[in-house]
Amino acid sequence: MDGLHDLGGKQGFGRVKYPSAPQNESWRPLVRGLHAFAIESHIYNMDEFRHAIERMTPRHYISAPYFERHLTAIATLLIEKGIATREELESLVDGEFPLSGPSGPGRLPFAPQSFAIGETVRVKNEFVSGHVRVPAYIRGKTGTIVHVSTPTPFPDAAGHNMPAEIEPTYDVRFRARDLWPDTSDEALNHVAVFQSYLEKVESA
Amino acid sequence: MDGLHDLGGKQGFGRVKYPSAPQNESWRPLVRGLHAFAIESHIYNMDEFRHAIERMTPRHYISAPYFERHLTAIATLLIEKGIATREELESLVDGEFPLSGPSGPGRLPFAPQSFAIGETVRVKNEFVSGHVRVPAYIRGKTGTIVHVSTPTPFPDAAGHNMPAEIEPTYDVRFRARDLWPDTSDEALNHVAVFQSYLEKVESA
Amino acid sequence: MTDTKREAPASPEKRAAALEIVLRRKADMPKNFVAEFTEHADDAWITANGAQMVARAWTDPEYRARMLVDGTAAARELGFEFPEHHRNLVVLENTPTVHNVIVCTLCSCTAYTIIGAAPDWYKDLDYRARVVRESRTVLREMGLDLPATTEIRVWDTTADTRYMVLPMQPPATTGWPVQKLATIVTQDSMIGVTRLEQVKG
Amino acid sequence: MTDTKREAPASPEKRAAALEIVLRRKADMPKNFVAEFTEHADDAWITANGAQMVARAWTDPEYRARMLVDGTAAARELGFEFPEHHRNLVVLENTPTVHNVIVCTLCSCTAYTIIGAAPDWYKDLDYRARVVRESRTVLREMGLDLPATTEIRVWDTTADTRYMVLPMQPPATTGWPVQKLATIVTQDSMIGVTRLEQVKG
Repeated sequence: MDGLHDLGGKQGFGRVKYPSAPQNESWRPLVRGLHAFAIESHIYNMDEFRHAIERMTPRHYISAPYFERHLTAIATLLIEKGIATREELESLVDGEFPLSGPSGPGRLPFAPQSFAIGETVRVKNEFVSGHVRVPAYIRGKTGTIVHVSTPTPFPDAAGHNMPAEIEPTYDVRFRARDLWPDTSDEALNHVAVFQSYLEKVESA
Repeated sequence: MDGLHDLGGKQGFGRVKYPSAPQNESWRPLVRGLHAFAIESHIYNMDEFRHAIERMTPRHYISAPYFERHLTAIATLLIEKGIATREELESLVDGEFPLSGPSGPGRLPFAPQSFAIGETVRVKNEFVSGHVRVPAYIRGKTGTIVHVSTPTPFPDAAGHNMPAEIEPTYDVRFRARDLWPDTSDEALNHVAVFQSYLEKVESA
Repeated sequence: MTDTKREAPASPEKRAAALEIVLRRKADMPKNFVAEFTEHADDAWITANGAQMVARAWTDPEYRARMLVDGTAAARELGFEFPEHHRNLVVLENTPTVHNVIVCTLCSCTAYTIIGAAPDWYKDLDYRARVVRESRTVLREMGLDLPATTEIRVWDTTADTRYMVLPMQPPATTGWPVQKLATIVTQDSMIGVTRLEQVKG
Repeated sequence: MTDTKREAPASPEKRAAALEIVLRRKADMPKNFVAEFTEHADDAWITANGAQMVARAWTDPEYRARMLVDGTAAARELGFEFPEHHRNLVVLENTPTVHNVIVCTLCSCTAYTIIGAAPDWYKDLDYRARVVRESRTVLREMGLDLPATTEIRVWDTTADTRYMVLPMQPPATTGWPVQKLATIVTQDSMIGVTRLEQVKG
């Protein structure tokens, strides 16, 4: 989905708070542990979890600390999976329990293709309302494959609990100046891209 | 700038709060009046004002009510124009006075071109760090001119208090399905586009 | 800087008051400026202006034709103000099969001198984000369920052109005098999130 | 729904506690699960793991070569865990003229079993938004002022491949034993926001 979580290249942000200030969120280990249990018990998978975070209302997403985003996603998925109800959670906290918004449709992987290291590829100009792992800054852009990974489940399906065939992901190299002409620092930008997101570039 | 203010087509938002609830922001008329005075006195122009709003920190922009965005821009510009200092404002409110972030560079208009009603045009694939009035959802897209307006000052220059030649703006018609393939309602989308943002499309 | 900066800023009231002090002290803002501006805006920049233009267009085919060619001139012809930075008023004609709806995705521009100050929902981030991409869905959620055959035209106010919708006249009001017709024209209908056909005579 | 919903939600502590109750009651989460998981994570998934890999690579050219071909196998060779959904570990070699830096723009993925839990700044929206587009500027702001001749390679963790940077060995540490070398390898150097050349012997 074209959500506000898709932050790469967005402007108006400020200095990184580095080094990080000491934190006093005593509930962090609990949230991390609950999430680990839910994954281990196959209550949801990592793609469903990431998508549930992306579906948070924009204001909540932008303002919540990292582990509050996690607990919001856990709560949302527990409700969507029928393990809890919203009323139950609100009653347990005796107050408001903000949740993520509804999900768009998932989709299955595309027919297998094959790309080789060194090959020039294009990221499809796709707009996907469900879970997707193409950052907007490479949509429609052309790059070069520099690494091929072990196949992994297609997130656009896995994020919606649909049958997710495994497929390779490719580390694709772009030039910053092609992604943001005249308005970036010079760099080689690498993005890990699932096979279904790529298309062949006709050789001239 | 590619800021979070550029919201057209972003997903994850919810139902419009319609009809609007009664508001109790008693300070609205004051903010509106102060802004009107600043414009009338040429302390800043409308493009500088819009850009100052866009430069708010993302979390502040997303969470602040509309007229708080206005007052933040007024305060930022009064400081940038040398009329007030940050310390003065903080002292007057006896507390924190959030301001907008720094500005990127402005730019001058391009050499005049000419487009006619009915002509197919392309929105340049430009990335502009300063003020710009091209919503990201039409960047690089092709549409048809349906109306030509009276010339107005080029906002990328005016927003930075640079000499802003006037130039026509065009109402350009796009198809929603070309802007967001497969993931939009069917519609004709019209956007008012300054001449400098457009380029000719070679006829086949 | 977005995650941990959690100190509460001064209230908007206090911040607005501070700006007023600065503008008076340093920019010679007259004591009555805000009060007089507010009075003028509240008196002069009202929905009734656009409503009069619409009612006139319904009853005067020549005015309607002029309005569709040059909305700015049509507004001035009825004596309505147009600020310097609203260079153009473009009037968008609804028909039985065409529906126009206005938005400003980048901020919240409107032809406020003609249709009145923008309502809060128009400035809502949800409206700005969604109506361009999900026009039919958003209109339906807001109570306007358009037939599948209606062509939707969305207008994004990204330059100094200002738009207003010319709604269709409700059949039940045929023959009404212009001043009575003006009373049924709502701001929402001139933005394009409602139609007026159901208005009863 | 973004502008006016201003009621304060329950505290994160309370919300987390409620989720714990639900998972115990309805999903049979064992009483000690969280405590045991936390202990395991804090003991096993630590920066020292990656540091040992780096130190070994500095002192063992064959291990270094294996690591650059298959980081996952190189991690397992030293006995470090790799969770199921981290399918690949790719090790990125810094050189005198190449600098690698890692980010996850869409969320905040890291090879946490190898380099330890991600620091807060890595999860910062500012880091996620900016380091891909303004890499040199952001690194300089964070204290790493790279020469203009250094090629910057940014890696966005958008799939199940996890990255770690293999920093260059500081000249002053030549000849050190591997366990002593491991003590100077920081998490930040394996993410790529610092280099270690200035480390003193």
